[in-house]
Amino acid sequence: MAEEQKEAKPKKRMTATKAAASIGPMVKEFITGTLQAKAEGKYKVAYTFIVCHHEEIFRALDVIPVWTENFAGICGAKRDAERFLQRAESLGFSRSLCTYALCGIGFDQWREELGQMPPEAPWGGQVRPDFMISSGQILCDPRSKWYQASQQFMPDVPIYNIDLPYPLFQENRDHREVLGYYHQYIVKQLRGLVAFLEEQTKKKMDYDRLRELVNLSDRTWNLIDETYKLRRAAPCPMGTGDAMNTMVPINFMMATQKAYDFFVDLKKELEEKIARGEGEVENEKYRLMWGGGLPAWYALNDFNYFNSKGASFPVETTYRMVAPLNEMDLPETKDPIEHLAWRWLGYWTFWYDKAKKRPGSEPDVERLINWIEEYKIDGVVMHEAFSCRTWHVGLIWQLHQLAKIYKPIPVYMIGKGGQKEKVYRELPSLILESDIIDITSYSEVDTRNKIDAFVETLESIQSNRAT
Amino acid sequence: MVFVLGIDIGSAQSKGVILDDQGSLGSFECASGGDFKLTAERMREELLSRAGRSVDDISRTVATGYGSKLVIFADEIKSDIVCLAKGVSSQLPTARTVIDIGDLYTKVLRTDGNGSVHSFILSGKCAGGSGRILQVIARVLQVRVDEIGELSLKSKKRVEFNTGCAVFAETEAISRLSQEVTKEDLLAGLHRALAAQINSLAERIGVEQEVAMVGGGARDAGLVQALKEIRGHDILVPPNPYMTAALGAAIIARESLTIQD
Amino acid sequence: MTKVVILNKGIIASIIGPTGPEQRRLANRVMEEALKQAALSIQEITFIVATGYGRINVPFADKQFTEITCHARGIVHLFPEARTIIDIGGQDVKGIKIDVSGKVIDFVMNDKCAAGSGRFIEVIADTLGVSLDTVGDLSLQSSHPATISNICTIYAQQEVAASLAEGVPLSDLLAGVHQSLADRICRMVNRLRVEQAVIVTGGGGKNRGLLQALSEQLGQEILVPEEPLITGALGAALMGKEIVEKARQNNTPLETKERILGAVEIL
Amino acid sequence: MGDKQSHIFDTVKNYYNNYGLRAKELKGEGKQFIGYVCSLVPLEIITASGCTPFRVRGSVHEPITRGDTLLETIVCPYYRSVFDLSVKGKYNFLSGLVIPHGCDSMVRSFSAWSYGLPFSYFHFVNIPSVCDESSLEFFDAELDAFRKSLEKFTGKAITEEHLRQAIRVHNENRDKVRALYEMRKADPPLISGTELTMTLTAGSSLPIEESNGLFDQILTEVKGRGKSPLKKGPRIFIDGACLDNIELIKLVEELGGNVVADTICNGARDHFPKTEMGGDPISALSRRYLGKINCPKTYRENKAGTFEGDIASRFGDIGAYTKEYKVEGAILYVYKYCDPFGFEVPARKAYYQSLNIPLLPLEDVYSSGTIGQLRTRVQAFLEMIG
Repeated sequence: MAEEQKEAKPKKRMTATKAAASIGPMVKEFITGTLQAKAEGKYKVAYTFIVCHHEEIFRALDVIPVWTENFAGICGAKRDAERFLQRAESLGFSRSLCTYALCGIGFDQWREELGQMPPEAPWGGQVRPDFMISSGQILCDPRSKWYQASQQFMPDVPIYNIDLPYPLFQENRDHREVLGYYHQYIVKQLRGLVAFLEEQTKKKMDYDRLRELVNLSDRTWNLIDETYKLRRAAPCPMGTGDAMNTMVPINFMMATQKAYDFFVDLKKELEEKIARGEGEVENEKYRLMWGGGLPAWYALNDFNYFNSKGASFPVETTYRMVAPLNEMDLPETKDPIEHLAWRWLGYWTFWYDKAKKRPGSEPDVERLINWIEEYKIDGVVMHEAFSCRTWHVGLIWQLHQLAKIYKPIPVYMIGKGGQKEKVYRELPSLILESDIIDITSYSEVDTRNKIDAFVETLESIQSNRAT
Repeated sequence: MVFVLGIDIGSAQSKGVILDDQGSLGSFECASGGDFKLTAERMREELLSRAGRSVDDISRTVATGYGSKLVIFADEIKSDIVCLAKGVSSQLPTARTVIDIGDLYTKVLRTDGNGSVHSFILSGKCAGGSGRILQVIARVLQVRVDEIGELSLKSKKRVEFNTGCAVFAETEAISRLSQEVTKEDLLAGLHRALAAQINSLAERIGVEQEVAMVGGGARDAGLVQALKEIRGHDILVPPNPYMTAALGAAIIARESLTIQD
Repeated sequence: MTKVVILNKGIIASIIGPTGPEQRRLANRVMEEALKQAALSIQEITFIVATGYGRINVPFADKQFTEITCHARGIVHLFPEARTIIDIGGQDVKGIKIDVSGKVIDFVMNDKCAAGSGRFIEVIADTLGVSLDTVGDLSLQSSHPATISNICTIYAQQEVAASLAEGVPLSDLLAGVHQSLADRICRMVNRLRVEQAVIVTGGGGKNRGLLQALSEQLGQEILVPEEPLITGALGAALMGKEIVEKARQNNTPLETKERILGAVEIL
Repeated sequence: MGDKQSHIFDTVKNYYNNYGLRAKELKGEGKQFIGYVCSLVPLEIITASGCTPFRVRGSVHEPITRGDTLLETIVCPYYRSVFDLSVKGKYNFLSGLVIPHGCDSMVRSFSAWSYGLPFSYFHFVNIPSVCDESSLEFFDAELDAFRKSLEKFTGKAITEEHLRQAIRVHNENRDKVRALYEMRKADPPLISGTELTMTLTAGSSLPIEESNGLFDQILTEVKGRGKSPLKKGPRIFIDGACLDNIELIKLVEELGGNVVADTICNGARDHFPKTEMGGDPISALSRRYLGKINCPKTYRENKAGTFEGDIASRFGDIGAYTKEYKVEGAILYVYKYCDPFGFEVPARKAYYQSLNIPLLPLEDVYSSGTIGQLRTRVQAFLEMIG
């Protein structure tokens, strides 16, 4: 494997907000921090996954999380994932598997083989962990398998695999019937995590500190929710392209003052933009929703391309990992662990009751419908990343279901008799196909052609509007 | 009287239509060749001579297709999705789903009678499910592309055929022939497999009736029949189905003039 | 291509002929030529082994072996030090791992996609109007290999034609094509943990441009047999010879087909 | 196989080719069939409810068309095929469907199934991803919820006695499967891999008592053979997920290998582990399905602290089977886009190497169209180990 060619560097993406522009350096600082922590040896570093909503436990025990999905995303964004993916393939992993995991495993194996970071490792590289926290959530098989596979190359690094299920939406059942034993189980799993971390760090959990951190992240949750809801304004002050950056404090920095402060600043910036009538797009013609899927990290510029056609993205279902806590109806408890478990369940079941009320709906579809209304959406864009089933299976079904139960656009069209008649049209949608970080799956020409055709579609619907 | 041009430079074939207020004055089709700029020039000349007009008579030209960016004299470039919808709506206003089988890509779109597109999908990263495979097979069987439809319809026992890769379809066909499979049965198998692949693509955006088939692939009666069988209902094919995108481009050119007026 | 090797103590005939839609009849014809070269009649041949993609279509073969076994056998005969074999044919690319005793211990093959096979270069060479014999040397003249971004052969063909029209030099395009194919091949054979000596055989062994790209990407020196096209047929002949010798040793009868080389009707 | 096909294997073939034949007949007599996918659905609870569990199958011969309307093509081709046949109405005789948390695709597609198919009963069984005491407790509760949902559907209570009785007959079924596998130990085996897989597949479409009866008849038939109908050849082991079409096994046997053992879902993985009798039946079931079914979906902690020790404990059952059945070569057959198995391929390879058993890893797409490609690989592999 002498030839580890890098792809050409992408053009820098233009952000609509100052806040989003500040994320790059923040991530870099974060990664440098993990390398430094490891070198100093004062704190333990742990591989782990985002959206498990228990980072407070790490922070209370001064464990430094290394978000391995994030590192793979960085390799992708820098168009430098291919050499790690190829390495994983050489080890016998199929390219059809989660490419985040393949990139991480390829990188780790290389680092372990060399006894040092691979040459020109992005942003200094991914540090060797002291231990790994897998997460067998209800979703994401690769999360359960990734670290187990990595252990082949670092068998001395222990794993704690925490199971965090939630009850799946079932039309014929009230999920509250089963929440009790789900909660009990999650509490036990979280306590197991605490015990594992205590053993690894040789520290005792300070529950007062944990309670404070949980309180801090609860406040941050609500603040994020308020901030993001500002994007309902027309023109929309911040789009999904920026949100793919501002997901960093949400997912990597929860339970830190820095994350809270970040959203204080962002909220202020958005309020100011709204007051000035300033939008993500200068002349906002179409408001689109990023309705599903992780982005192609090497092609975030496509958001600028949408913007250049007058399309803004006021809302996305991806990485918006909060829901207003006061609307979740969480049982009161003084025990922070119990609270974390309730918050986890509350988050995942947030749309269940609403979905029950609308025949044919289900939580993800319900969220689409609600946000289409709240954010005045003209079209839905989704991304189908071939290597990730976790977030990309079920999307076309959601669109299908959406079309069945939601037909809000009245347009004139020619019926069988050749007469013009008023009908209700489903929301137009676009599915982009490529991958999160495997750039060989992506064609800029094809993607832009699709975007062109989609925008022409939006245009023709607008001109045929019945009202 | 206004005159407009619609020019569709495809990866294999280029198509053009010249319209006036009343309708088509003529159309032309030729191989795209390697130099799309030159092909576009030639296309314009041919169309003008067919209509007995000169360059100055043309009020507007819309280009579409794979090589549309190289039609330097075009006033506007439109995606073939929109042109297809427009073209089909003018010929078959009841069509709600359009399947275009081109040389490199297969495209499916949903439309209304006005030529508005409501959703669309393109085939993936590989030419396996496109019209190219038909040409490849025609060469192996030493028949003309326009003969394979009729041949296929004569089959009594189609074979199971795998259409993974358009290049390897050739070798697969060769090996099938050596297993004493007839041309007819082989073609029927190919059409069935290709139709299944195309149908599967179409199903991903949901198929609403009626269904129209256009593009070079719609000239193949065997493929149309195979798709009918898989879908279990009739499929509309407009006259000169390969001209649809060019026609749509010309209509768009004419419409944008009316709006400007 | 259809190849025939006739073996006695050494090679007494070796012929390469084209493979077309009518494989069986051609197998006949190439066989006839080889017999002529060896001055033998078909009745005098003790045992016939067929291999390759069309192995089941050779009606007069006494036994069939896959090309993996045969290539390995042929290569080990020529290069006893071989540990990794990369066979680059028009249909398939195979990586074969050999142990010290010359036994196959592992192998990989490409999927049914032309992007990782010799066909990729054939199609592109055809598009560029260059003969297959010259693509290797032409590409070695390039100092700035072009990037071929499409994986699908048909799309790459289109991409190459467009680049050529834009004035990208032929040699750069060919170098890019070789790098693209070498990349696909490396990805596959790296699964075997490539070890020295590495032998490239099959049609790809004749292409110097591809060999250089492969050697660079693998970071390994590459050896090529003098006549890379016949190693499979040679291996098949060697396998046949072994069967004959074994039968003689054990005094068991040889199971053979009727020695008829009549033309076969193809529908 | 001899020239004379016995009557009982004709029956098996008929059930295999006309999958669901018996279910359609029995439906007419008022029997309710509940479909399931994956080995992780506790069949005993369905049987105890008075319904009959029915394993929903795919077909490698049928191109996937309708299913793509509702399910992405990045799902493993096996599951896509199962879904496609279902939405085409092939299993419309079922009264309900149970999907477990076997993989992401099962979770993410549950809504598509439950809204897209005309059954009156749907249920999702959550399966923990880890196996410790608290997971077993949780799983007890989850299985109890499953029991209650079935009670609601049938309107009849499922008592402990019903459950015990169901456990008994399902265990009997597993004993019979073991006895059939015993017939493979002879060299050449008395029953071919093709026959056995067909038999087990047919069995998964029948009420458990009928399945027991069928297996008994097959056993009698095979025992009566005395001499094997097969030729000696390399003894092959099949590793992988669900292989409910016999094409691969048939191919191996056509090319001269004998398939003698496996760890596939519709083989040993599903049929070997038994449920403990006595004690709380729900708890016994949760221990069988979570603890004893060795599926890559369930994470098991590396207690050895070494890679070699870890794979020895994770894949120990494979080692035991390969010894017991005197295996000479193994085929690891994995579907494209299968994350649970896919991430284990290097570790499994390493394990076979530690056993000194040559391995042929295959990644496939669940279509008869790839048989040609598989043929060369399998033949070369047999030549390699032969």
